[in-house]
Amino acid sequence: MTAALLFLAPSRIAAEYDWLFWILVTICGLVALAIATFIVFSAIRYHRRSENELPPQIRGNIKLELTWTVVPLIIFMGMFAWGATLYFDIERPPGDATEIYVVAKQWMWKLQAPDGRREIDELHVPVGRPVKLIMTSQDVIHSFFVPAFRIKQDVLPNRYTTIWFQPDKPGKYHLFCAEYCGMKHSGMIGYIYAMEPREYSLWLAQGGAEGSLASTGEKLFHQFGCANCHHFDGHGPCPDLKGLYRRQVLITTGATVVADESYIRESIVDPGAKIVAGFTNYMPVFKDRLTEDQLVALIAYIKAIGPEPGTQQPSSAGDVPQGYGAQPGITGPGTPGVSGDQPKAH
Amino acid sequence: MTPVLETAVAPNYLNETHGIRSWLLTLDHKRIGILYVASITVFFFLGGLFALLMRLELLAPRAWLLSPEEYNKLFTMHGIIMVWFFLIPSIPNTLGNFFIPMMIGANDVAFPKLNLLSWYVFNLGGAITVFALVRGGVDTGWTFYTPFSTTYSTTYVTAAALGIFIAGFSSIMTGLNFIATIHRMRAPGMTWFRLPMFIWSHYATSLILVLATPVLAITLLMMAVERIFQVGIFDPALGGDPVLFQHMFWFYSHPAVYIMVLPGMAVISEIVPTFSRKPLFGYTFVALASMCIAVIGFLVWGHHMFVAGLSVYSAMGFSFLSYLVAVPSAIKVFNWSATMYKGSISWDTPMLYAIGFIGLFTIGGMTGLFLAALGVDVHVTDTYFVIAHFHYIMVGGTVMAFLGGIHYFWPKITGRLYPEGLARLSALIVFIGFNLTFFPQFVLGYLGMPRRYAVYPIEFHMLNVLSTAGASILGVGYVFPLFYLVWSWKYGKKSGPNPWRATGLEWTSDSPPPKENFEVTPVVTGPPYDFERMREELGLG
Amino acid sequence: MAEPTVSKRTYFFTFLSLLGLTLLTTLLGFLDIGSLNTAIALGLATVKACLIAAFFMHALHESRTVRVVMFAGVIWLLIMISLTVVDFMSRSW
Amino acid sequence: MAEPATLILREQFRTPVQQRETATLGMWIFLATEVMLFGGLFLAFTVYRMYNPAAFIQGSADMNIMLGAINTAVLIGSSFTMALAVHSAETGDRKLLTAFLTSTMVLGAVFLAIKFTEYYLHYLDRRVPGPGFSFPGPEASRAEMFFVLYFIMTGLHALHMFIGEGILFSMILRNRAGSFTAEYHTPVELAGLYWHFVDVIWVFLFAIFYIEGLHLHGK
Repeated sequence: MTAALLFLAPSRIAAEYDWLFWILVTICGLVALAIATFIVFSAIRYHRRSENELPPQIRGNIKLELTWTVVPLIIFMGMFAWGATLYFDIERPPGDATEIYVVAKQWMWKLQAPDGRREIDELHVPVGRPVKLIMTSQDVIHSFFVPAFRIKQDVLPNRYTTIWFQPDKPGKYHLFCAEYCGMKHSGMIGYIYAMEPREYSLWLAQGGAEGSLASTGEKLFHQFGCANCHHFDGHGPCPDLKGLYRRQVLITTGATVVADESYIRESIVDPGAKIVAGFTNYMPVFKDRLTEDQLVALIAYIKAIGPEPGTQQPSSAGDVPQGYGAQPGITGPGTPGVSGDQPKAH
Repeated sequence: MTPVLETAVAPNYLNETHGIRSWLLTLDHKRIGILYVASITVFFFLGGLFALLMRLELLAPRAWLLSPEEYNKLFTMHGIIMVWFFLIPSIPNTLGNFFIPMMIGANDVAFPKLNLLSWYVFNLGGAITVFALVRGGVDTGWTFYTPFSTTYSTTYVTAAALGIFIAGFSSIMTGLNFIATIHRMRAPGMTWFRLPMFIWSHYATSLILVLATPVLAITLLMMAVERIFQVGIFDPALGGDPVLFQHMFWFYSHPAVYIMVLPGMAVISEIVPTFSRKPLFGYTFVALASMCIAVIGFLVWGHHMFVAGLSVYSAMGFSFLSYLVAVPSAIKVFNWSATMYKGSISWDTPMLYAIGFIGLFTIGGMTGLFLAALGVDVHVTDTYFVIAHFHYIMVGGTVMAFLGGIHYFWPKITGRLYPEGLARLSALIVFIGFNLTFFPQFVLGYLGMPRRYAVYPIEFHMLNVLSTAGASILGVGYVFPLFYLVWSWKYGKKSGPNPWRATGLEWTSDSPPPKENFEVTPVVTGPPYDFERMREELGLG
Repeated sequence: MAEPTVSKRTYFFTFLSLLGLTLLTTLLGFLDIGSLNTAIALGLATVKACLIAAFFMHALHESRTVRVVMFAGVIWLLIMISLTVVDFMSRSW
Repeated sequence: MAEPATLILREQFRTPVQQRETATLGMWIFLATEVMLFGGLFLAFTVYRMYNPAAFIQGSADMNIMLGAINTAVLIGSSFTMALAVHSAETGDRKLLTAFLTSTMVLGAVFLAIKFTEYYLHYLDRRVPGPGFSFPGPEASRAEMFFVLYFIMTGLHALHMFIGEGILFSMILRNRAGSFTAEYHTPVELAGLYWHFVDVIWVFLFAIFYIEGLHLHGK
């Protein structure tokens, strides 16, 4: 494990990361070594030989000062640019990534695939495909950290943050919580299993069925009466949700917001926060009536409502074409699906 | 009148008045400095004890000595006590208090009563924090991140925050006092560019103290209000934003890093010239570098939040500014090194600590470059890499500088010399123990061991054992000076006013100095670090 | 020190201006002019603060050092607010 | 008249001018720290105001502008009398000094009385954040943040007013004991600086809490 981590980067990002990291180690190591050598050399070479010594009184040298101001600055700017480029790569998921919804709570990770598969503290993914994690927390701040892929992202309550990775080598990789979250913080550990596609389909076949995330969401959409107002013909009293995801929405204050996961979530739990221009808010507040898991399902459903009702929304679920909505949902071996969750006492 | 008789009866700040009252009610900046030494020594060993217990627990991957709850409380209390009750006051309130007035030729700070009040307020804050500890401890981490601290933790968060809040006022008083002192109390002829570097660095430190500490105070106050009344400020369940808390917290706590390290740089900038017998190389650049650190240091707090949900563009800005603040630190390192070049270098203990400081601070600073690079930070932040990084700055930097400074100024403070051989030995032990403790942690962090883990996967075991072994050596290295310094206060060799042949005004006064510091107000006519004046004294005239 | 720093007359006019500005702030507040409301309220508050500082607090007669301290306080406040707000504004970009 | 006995030159200073300038500088540095202390709250206000503009404007419309405006006038008046107090100190007129300090204290007390009346009215309207909080309209849940910040910020300001009253009282006592002369009255000046600063903070609190929602009145 240790050796694998150091020398065998299991993803493209990790390989690029290691390049930058070890170049930084080399540059900084050489400079540190040079400084240390210079100091030790001076300390020995110019060691005081008699109490009466008075060395030449040199007070400075402008050229030297400018050199060691400007040269580090240039090197630093290079580091900054390279680091920022890598960061953009880490932060911006490719459009065709499989979306996994992550709900963190003290002290476990709940991960759900679009086809409804639920896992706890474990995630099985096929190699060679990008995976995007859409994460939220039910309680305090957590942080999703997979050292092998060199990714980390804090998971916040009341908001969605995202991170992505694409395993290129099969293996079992540690998943840690990296933001201190209370008593069993160090127990909030899991594994990412990256599998060859063939093994992955075998593994998929073992699990039991459960509806897809979007179909669960659809049930909730009717169960909570959302469909009574949100019509898909554009004539209802409330905004039409067709093709809403990723669209620019004009709100009453005159500003526009992008209808991403966080906006949809906010509009469900606290409908009055950003009202679509031209509408009056009649919607009840769902703040304490939906669990994070139910919210995730609803959002998956709303995202799945394409421009025409009933069609699948292509961009968000792009990488599971054959299975989306139709294929029976599957639970990973040995991980019972969780439905709902325990109420959290404050 | 024989010299012996003169030194035996010369009235000084220590023997002029006697008794507990004369100490507890003193307005003399030198005595207040010593009161602070006593306080922070207690807190240092308390915080160190917590660290030792943590290292012991981490000797095995599973919980064998402490439960996870106990471990969580230990790292929290270690952080709180070391940051606010040792590092921040460590050098400014002890050596700074003692020597700022002496170095600028004043006979006290601008506001002596405020100075004494600051010590009492500091101890009150410390007492409340220790009370929180005795009653059951705190488990939020020293960063008090919401909503864990406001809603979920069931420990003594409010009491600990109150202790820190109160200690913050002590910081503000000290910073205010130093700024007023440095502006208004300088001796005739002591212009800004004749000030020793010690003063410049402390001036920069004080700026940060007064401008950053109030923000910590209000942040903790808001957190406490939220916790006590359960109204929403930062908790998202109540309509708040926890990232706002992090912004406010790091607006203070990042500059606070410079509060801790700038005074260390102050001490090193005195020791290196004295023991190289050469003026500080590039004086103006080092002075301006201190000011740049103080100002730019306020613009970089976001680099603690690169994975915390900060916007990508904001992160880019903070990363860029973080690289800018690295430049002045680099300038300082280069100038200290250049000062040694072609000097007449003695290997006395303070110089050994200074050399150690430069080396360790360089490593600490350079690993900071890793953390400032956005993409690199993602993997190593919140891991042991960060722990190692800031311990190289705080322990390898500030604590080394503090020990170096205590040894350097010991003859002036007490009039006695410490035992040189023993001191060199313990400097060596500290250096070895330190590196053995913290270098493996860089590797641990790169391998992905998250911080604040009470138990950890087995693959991290070997490096943790190494680190714990180092910690036990480090502990010994810290206990040594405590004993021999106390011993030498009474039994050490008499030092005379200027045992190191240093140049500052403080060395022109007796050791220990008289209560009013100088018999007559000194008049300054030349630049600092003027070793030429010594030519005659050295018999080279 | 026989000569007072600021004359009674100046104090009185400052006082009147402050009262006038308060009245103006309040009256303008009743107009519905969108986000200009906030801008005007804060702008007039800044003018009032400057008047108080300049005349009541003798800022105009203070040394350069003191003026630097004043500006430092304000500038640092602006740094804190602006850099934080930039994060919140650019999150949805 | 000058009485040399009352001009105390503390031992760390070389000249009275140095002593006075140092004290003034110290006070201004303290005020800069106060700017940052309130600054944290202004930052929180800015961020949440940005998040929930409608709720904050409606919250502001809920304020009693009459009491707020009167209170602002009262506080400006107290600053005026405070400035006159410093003036009397500079001219060495002890009687006037006591008179002006007293009127400043009275105006300060009037301000606090009005402020606490407002708090009481908020309490009757159930605007105190917590379980009993209520606010008409759909913005209720977000308006609570407005009131949380309102109570913390005006509360911290009121605390500063109480401290200011204490300082003024001690100034009156010291003046009656004859401590101040035309040559030495630094404490009065410093108390004045503090008092004016608290006034400046209020000017901004007035703008952000009372003015923003005024245009909703009568709608």
